Amino acid sequence: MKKFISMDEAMDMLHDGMTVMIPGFMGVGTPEALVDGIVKKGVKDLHIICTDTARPNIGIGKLIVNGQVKKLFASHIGTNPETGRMMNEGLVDVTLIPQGTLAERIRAGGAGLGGFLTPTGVGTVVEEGKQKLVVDGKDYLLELPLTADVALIRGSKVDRKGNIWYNAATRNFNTIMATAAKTVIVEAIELVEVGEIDPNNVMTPGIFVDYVVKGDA
Amino acid sequence: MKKFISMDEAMDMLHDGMTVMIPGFMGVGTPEALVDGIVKKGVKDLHIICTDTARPNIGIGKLIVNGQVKKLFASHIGTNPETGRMMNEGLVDVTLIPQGTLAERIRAGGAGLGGFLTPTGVGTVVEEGKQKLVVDGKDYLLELPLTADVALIRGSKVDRKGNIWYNAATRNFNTIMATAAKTVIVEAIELVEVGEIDPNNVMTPGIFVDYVVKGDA
Amino acid sequence: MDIRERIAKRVAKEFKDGDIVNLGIGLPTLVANYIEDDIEVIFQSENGFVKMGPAPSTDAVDPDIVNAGGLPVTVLPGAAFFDSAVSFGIIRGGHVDATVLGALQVDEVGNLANWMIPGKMVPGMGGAMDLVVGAKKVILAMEHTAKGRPKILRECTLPLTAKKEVNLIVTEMGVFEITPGGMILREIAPDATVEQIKAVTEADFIVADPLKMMEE
Amino acid sequence: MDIRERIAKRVAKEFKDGDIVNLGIGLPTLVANYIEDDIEVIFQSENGFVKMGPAPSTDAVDPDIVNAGGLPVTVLPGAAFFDSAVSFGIIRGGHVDATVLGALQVDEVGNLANWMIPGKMVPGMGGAMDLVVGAKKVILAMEHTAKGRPKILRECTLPLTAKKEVNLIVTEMGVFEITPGGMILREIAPDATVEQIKAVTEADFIVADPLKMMEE
Repeated sequence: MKKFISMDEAMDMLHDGMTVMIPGFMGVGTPEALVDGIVKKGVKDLHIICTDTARPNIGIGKLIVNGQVKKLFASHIGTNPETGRMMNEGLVDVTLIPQGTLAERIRAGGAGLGGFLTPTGVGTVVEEGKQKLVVDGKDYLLELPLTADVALIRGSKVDRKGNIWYNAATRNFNTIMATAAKTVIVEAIELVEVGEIDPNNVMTPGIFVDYVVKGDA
Repeated sequence: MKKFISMDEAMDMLHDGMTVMIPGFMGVGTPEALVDGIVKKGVKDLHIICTDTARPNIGIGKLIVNGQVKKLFASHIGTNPETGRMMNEGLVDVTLIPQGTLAERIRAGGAGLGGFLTPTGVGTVVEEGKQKLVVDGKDYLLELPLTADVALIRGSKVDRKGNIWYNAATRNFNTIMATAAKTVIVEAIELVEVGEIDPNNVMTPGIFVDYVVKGDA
Repeated sequence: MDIRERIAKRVAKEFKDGDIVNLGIGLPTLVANYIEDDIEVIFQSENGFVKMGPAPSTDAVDPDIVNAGGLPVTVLPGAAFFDSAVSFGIIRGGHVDATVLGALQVDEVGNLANWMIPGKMVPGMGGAMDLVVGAKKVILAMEHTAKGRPKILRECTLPLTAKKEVNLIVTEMGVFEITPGGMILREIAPDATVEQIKAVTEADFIVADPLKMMEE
Repeated sequence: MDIRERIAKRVAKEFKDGDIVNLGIGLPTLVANYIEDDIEVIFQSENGFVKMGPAPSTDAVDPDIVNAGGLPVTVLPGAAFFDSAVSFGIIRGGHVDATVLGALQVDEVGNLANWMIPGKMVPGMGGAMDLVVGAKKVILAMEHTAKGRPKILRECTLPLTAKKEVNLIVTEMGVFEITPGGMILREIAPDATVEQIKAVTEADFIVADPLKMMEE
């Protein structure tokens, strides 16, 4: 039922103009093999939701450098000078979002919430165009959910039912992105048998995962 | 630094009129020893936030039967006839909250959110007195965060730094309640050394926990 | 076959391989017994896990694993446990393919009342409001009448659980689909007639043509 | 001791046993080197863990563990990993006792600008906006001027990171506290005079009496 597919089959699901969520913090926790697959396939005009664009030769940075990204939603682009250059030249449309707000917007998208109130960004440019609400005398911004066509996930251990366990700091945006996209493809660093991950310690239940691809260990 | 305390010391922190969060689903995941401690101490007029009142002789049900609860926030009281009887006689003021909304309100309280928009309860009595917002043409209720003076938590395994691991279905409201109270006291079913819980599998980081009490295995 | 079994058996035919399903307590719980062998249906228990299995033998009860009714259950290989915030994120976020619930009343536009009778019974909504709003398909598994009185009404009179969320009603007399164009009787039980159904149904409904025989 | 070490060392004295602290990249990172031995300070890394330890030796680098600057670090016994939603729940929820950050500009009411210079540098705010709003105490660890020009202003001119959230400013010349009654110079470096500080500080400030000597 849970489908193990080849990299080519995974790439068949990606098309020009799609909105794609890709986790990772400076490349840590990013599914590099899937990103390489996108570079190789050459799909264009992608809308990418991620927390940062890593470096030109790492993670999501490779998609930027290769000119495949039309719109970018991220919290930080400073470590990849190419992103800033392409933004300034009008080649990439960048929306900057505070990291905690980005995480929460993705979670809201996956959890069926219509939005949430956060104090982050009040009194800054982040509040532009947003509804402001006062609760108990305190100002909050109404932030709306984010969803995607596809989420590309990286699991340290993945079983045949799609259950995922993440090691150390690789977890970051993986868990929430796996809940917020129509199609979820996980790159398994290590494939394990069902039961090898204690059901208590499963971090992304297999019900969220549509396809599994074997990545490089 | 993380304090192991006796049951008496834990009970010294509970006072009449306090708002207390207690996890558990029909008693599963409820810290029974701490509840018994409250019954023994006899504090009164408590405001209790929980998902259900279990049965008269189980979990939170014992506090109801013993007349210690003034206000109750819960999603379900049907399994404990005493709660309904005392509500009808005006002895307990009951606010019923959909279970998912209750969980999310507690999470919002612990995560610094000013509230969230949920479709649950639209068109029902749950919307009474609440602000209604339309996002993308869909109606949502604005639900506000919940916090407490004290949260009483039940950890299946707890280490000396307060890191907690929960077994099976005992997790329910424990994780979120541990984030949403000024003082967090955990009842350890099993005390373990630091490191016995893999840092990856810690479900409540010790930074949320103020005190640890040894419970009955 | 008794009435409850007939209803449960018919509901079980609604699922396809890989569906994630949440069963309410009471009659809906029976549905798990009638899933076809050649498909895998994943049961979610809203108190915090997926891949719920059958009840254990009395000597194998694990007090840490109960279903949403508080009764001992087991988990199957590939299960995963989570907390209540994640569990209701799954439910409200549309990750549950179908929920099967009982009803006190349901009406012809799909309004559902199943959580309280003012002045009589106020158990609380538990997870029902989230389930009915969040699940992709809401199926009612219920006896057609309560003590002979219609439960399928023109308009619910009891406090609602949710508005216009019900998709399918399965009773011992037939199967109704709620559509934007009205309520349609799709299937009829072998021992019922349309006239009999009309006599115990307050709501207006369209009779499908052809009207299928309800499978047993 | 160089300027940066002096600042870091002074900031380190702000913490007490059990404090949970988030250090920004650059100068703030140095603060970890000066924590007193008799207290335990728990460092949070906003990419997903608590109990961050020092950098590993080059042959012990674990590519799965980096700090918020993307550099290899270690974790100490009692550490816990979590996802970004939980991490920023910790931050925004007030569970971080203090955050230490750099600044491009800060003003006398505690407004902070440290994330962009329009037309020049737009790296993005990363987690800074959440940290400044969420942490119980916001400490700036910064050189007093930028190429001789004041950074402590009457009013920030760059886009803000957050409004009125800064509590303490530590520079190589002294320590300022932001209070509802105004900015107060609490401590002065042994090699500075109040006149020298006034000359390179645009903001108005009150001089505490007594004015303490900044500890080294």
